[in-house]
Amino acid sequence: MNFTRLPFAFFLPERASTIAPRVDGIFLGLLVASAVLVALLIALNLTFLIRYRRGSPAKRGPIKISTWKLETGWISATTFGFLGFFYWSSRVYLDEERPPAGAYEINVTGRQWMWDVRHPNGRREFDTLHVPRGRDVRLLLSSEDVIHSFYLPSFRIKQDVVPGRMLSLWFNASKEGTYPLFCAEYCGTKHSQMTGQVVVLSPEAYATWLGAGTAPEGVLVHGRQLFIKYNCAGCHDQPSQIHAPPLQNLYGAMVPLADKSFVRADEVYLHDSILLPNKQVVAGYAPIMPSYQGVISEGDLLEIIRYLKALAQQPASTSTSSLP
Amino acid sequence: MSLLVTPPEIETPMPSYLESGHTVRSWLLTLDHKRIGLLYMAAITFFFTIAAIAAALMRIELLTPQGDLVTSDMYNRLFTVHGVLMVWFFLIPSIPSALGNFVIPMMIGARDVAFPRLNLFSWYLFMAGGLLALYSILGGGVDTGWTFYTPYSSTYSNSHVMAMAVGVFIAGFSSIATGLNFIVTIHKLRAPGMTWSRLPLFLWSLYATSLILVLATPVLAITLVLITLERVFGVGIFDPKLGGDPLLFQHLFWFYSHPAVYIMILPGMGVVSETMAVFSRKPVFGYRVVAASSLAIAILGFLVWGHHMFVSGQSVYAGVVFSLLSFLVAVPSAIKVFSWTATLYRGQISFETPLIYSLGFIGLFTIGGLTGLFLAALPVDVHVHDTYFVVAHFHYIMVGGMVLAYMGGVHYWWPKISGRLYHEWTARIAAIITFIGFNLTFFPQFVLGYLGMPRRYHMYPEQFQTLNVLSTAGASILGVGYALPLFYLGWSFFYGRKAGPNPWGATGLEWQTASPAPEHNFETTPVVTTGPYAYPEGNDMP
Amino acid sequence: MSDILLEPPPSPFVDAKQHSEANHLGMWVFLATEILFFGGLFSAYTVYRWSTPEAFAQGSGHLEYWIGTVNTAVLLTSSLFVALADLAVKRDDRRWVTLHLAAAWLLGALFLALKAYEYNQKYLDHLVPGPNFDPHGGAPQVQLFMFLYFAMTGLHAVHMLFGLGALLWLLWLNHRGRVSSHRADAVAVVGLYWHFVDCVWIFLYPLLYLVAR
Amino acid sequence: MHSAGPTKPVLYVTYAALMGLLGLSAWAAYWPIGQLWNFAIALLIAAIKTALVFFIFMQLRYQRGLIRVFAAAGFFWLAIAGILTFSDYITRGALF
Repeated sequence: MNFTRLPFAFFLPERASTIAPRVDGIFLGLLVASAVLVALLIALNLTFLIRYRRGSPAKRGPIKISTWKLETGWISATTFGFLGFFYWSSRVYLDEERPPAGAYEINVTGRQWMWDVRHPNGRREFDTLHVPRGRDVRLLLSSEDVIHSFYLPSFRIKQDVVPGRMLSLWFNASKEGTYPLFCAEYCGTKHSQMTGQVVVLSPEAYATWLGAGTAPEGVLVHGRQLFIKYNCAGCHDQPSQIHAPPLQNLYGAMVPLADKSFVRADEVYLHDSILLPNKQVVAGYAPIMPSYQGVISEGDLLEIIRYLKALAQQPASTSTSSLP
Repeated sequence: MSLLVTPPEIETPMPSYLESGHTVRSWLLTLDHKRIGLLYMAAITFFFTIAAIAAALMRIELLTPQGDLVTSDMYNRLFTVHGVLMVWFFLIPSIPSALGNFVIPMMIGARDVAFPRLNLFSWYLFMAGGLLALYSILGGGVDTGWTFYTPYSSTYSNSHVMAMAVGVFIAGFSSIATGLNFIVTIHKLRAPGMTWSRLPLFLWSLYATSLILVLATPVLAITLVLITLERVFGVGIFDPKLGGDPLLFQHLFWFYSHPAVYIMILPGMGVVSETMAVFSRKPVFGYRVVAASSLAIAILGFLVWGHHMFVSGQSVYAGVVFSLLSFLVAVPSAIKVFSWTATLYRGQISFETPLIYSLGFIGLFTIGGLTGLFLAALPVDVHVHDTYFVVAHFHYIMVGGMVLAYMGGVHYWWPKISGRLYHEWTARIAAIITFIGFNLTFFPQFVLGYLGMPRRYHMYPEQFQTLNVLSTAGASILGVGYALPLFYLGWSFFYGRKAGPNPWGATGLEWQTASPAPEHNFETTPVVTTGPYAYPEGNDMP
Repeated sequence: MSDILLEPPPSPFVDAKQHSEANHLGMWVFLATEILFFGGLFSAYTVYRWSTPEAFAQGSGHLEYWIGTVNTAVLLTSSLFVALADLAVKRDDRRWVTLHLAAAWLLGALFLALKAYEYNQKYLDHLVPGPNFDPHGGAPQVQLFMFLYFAMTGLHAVHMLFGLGALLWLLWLNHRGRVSSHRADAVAVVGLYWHFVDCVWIFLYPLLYLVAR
Repeated sequence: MHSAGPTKPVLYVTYAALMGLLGLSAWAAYWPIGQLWNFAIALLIAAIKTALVFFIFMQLRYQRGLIRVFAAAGFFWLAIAGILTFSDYITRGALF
């Protein structure tokens, strides 16, 4: 369905993601239902108001219809109507919230009052987000100060960016072009200037734009420096005096936790575990790691996570301790 | 309702509450619920004016996409002042504390509320809170928005958050005291024969409101205490640096603030029920269901706060549950709208000003309620959350609903308050101007919101300008609609035609006593023998 | 003219029974409010204890077990005295009303004294949240626990202060002979409040002191 | 309405029970049965103690329905706040 072709659809912004038409569908469905209901109410009210104005000759007297039947009638009609819309909208929402496997991941950090974007190869940009068309893209959102909200109206998606946590947002851009980006959660003085744009490129154009970026070796070298600077190496390099889990092939693996559950070691897990290590403790290890909350900057944190990712993609022969 | 009022045996009638003392002291130290009601009315009119001026400045600023009239900091302070004052110092006390105080005891046939001293004390608490809020505004303002989201409010904002939080905290205790007083009054002070099934619907709605006041406000109070402590000590439980969760603040805040929305609409529904019955000379259709729906709203209203947090990082499953509950809470509201419409059927309708306000309420509340369904629908909310769509939605409920109902209530009980009538046609025209101005102001904001304009934006992209200009134009008309009653009601207070005890031919107990009401409401305790709205049926006019 | 300074205000009640019922209902409604006032803190406690149990165990270890236990006993005993005072009022036994209320007051004061001693200990140990906080080798969320500890017990202590004030007022009323079996509401209603504050502590004790012994 | 109420012996027995429960609670905290069970037992004892205070000291046992409803309302609404808030925390991240 292409609603923007319709002449009355001036109130619909551009649709540039695969989810947007489905959201608009619910919106229009609700709009039609509401319009019918409002029209009905206006018609009834106007009829009654005119017909039963004081002194009019219209017939009065007790109402014949059973009050009880009327009441039950409209209570059940509205309830079932509402439940229908609930079912429809929740289906779309769950699809919108469940990130597809193998999505292309980009880090976005919000700070007063700018968006800091890091592409997987290390390319950085501010207040602009370049993405390839037709590919599942997952944004990993974090904040350095207050709550922001990453809002792409043309994609119909939005996610608050909360300090201390990594949250994610995924989309599949369907149309090339430049679309607005807003901060939607009030974040202080220049909240209204924390805007930018998202540029959807063809996959080839995106690859060109992305360029070489930082080579994986660069990531390893820089990441290793940070790994030492923040004393991660002291415990996590193997062998170590302190009993700490090895991080060599951690990224992407399933990690057994002390409470006997499992969690996938994705970016969110690494991010939150560095900030709050005691929340999800690996089975067989004591909760002795100090929290890096407030100690490490969001930027360095993301660099270390990239380092851990790069480690997992290394050939198995090189060991952590032998790295430069 | 027909009454067995014993014919007055006393020769000299009781003086009216307005004549029982003319000194300032006789007002400021009064224990009479009617005078306290008027004290509230004066206070909320004052706060409303300040908040409305803030809104006017914002609307003028938004005429152009650039931030040219005020600075961003100033703009942020303006919307905070507007929100805080309108919510806590106008809407929440409007119908309950001002009109409710005035009419509740009269409607149940009592001399006063159960705890008159507490009643006066809660007005002083309200004023203390209000003055503290004013102090924080004049001392430099607050730039957090009325929602005080952490960690911005607790750590990053360099404004007078503490004074404002304490002001709202104090005003909260005024709300609690008022709610407590109303609950006890309605339970214990009903006149003989005034059973629950004979209780006017306005009282049912105020009873439900009072339950929310008593059960929700304390959670806001403790949350504000926590914010204040966090600012004092520099650390706090919402601080992500300690592993605290900013979303916990949102949970606690909305546990109060969503039910608070029903504090701001239930009393309005009560006024509409009263006026629909009186001006169509019929009982409200489905009295029991309408009464029960007030209680249902009060209870269900506590279960839906999570829909303010759909994009906050709250769990997806919690989001789905809160969405379901939010759809369901709309059912009792829909019941009321249908019942009011059915009340008109076969009525004897006369178009007095209160009815015009009520009809306006029904229209605007319906739109506000229906757009609430859009916001309950998860993916649509994800898109329009924190945009002008939400702003338009809650203004349709709070201004289109509550302010119109408040104005309707003021007009309806004006003869009882002042003993006089206002100029009917001027009042009707003011009501219609308000209705038109309101729609012009806020309807464009629905469109703005779906197009993606975020709220709390000082500057905005140019493509949004046309709709913003429309909205500002509407606001100027709305301003006229608000200002007119100040003049003609003020005039009528001193020079209006005498109203007599029951100018509308209404059945409520409050209309069975003199206008303005006597000091102790009734010469003798009334006895109730029939249900409310016992108007004669058929074509004969009383 | 009903003016707050001119005693007494015209009663809105038809008789003493209605008045008494209203007083009791009013206090119970107020207590419902109080439950939710503390409830915000209890909710926060639940969430954080669930997410960082070991920090709560460490934090609880910093609290004085014996003070918590003794203070619970002190409050329970003071509640008994308030309940006995209520009985004495109904017997019109003014002397015992005074003695019971005074005992309850002294126990309340003892509670606060022990509380103050413990606060001071925490201050000396750098366990008060803020720039001087020292987690003693524990997780940073120990500070969250201590914040909750001070917020919850502090709020409770404020309620105790109001309660002590109310007991003094009752003692004064009784001294002036304005408490009797016909005017028993003041003691009964203040008693409700006192018992309620006691109940809050009954929960604070295991939640704060007994996390991991 | 308030002529009925607990007698002196009832108060003393209640008090003895409360002190006994306090002792049990203080002792049970040291049982080596795991933190969860310690917590459950401590809360259960606190709930019993509160019930005793509410029903005897605060005379809820001798009151009519209305007062009981309001006494229960506070706890009921507290449960709403606690359960719905908590439901968010325990289901977070489960989708991924």
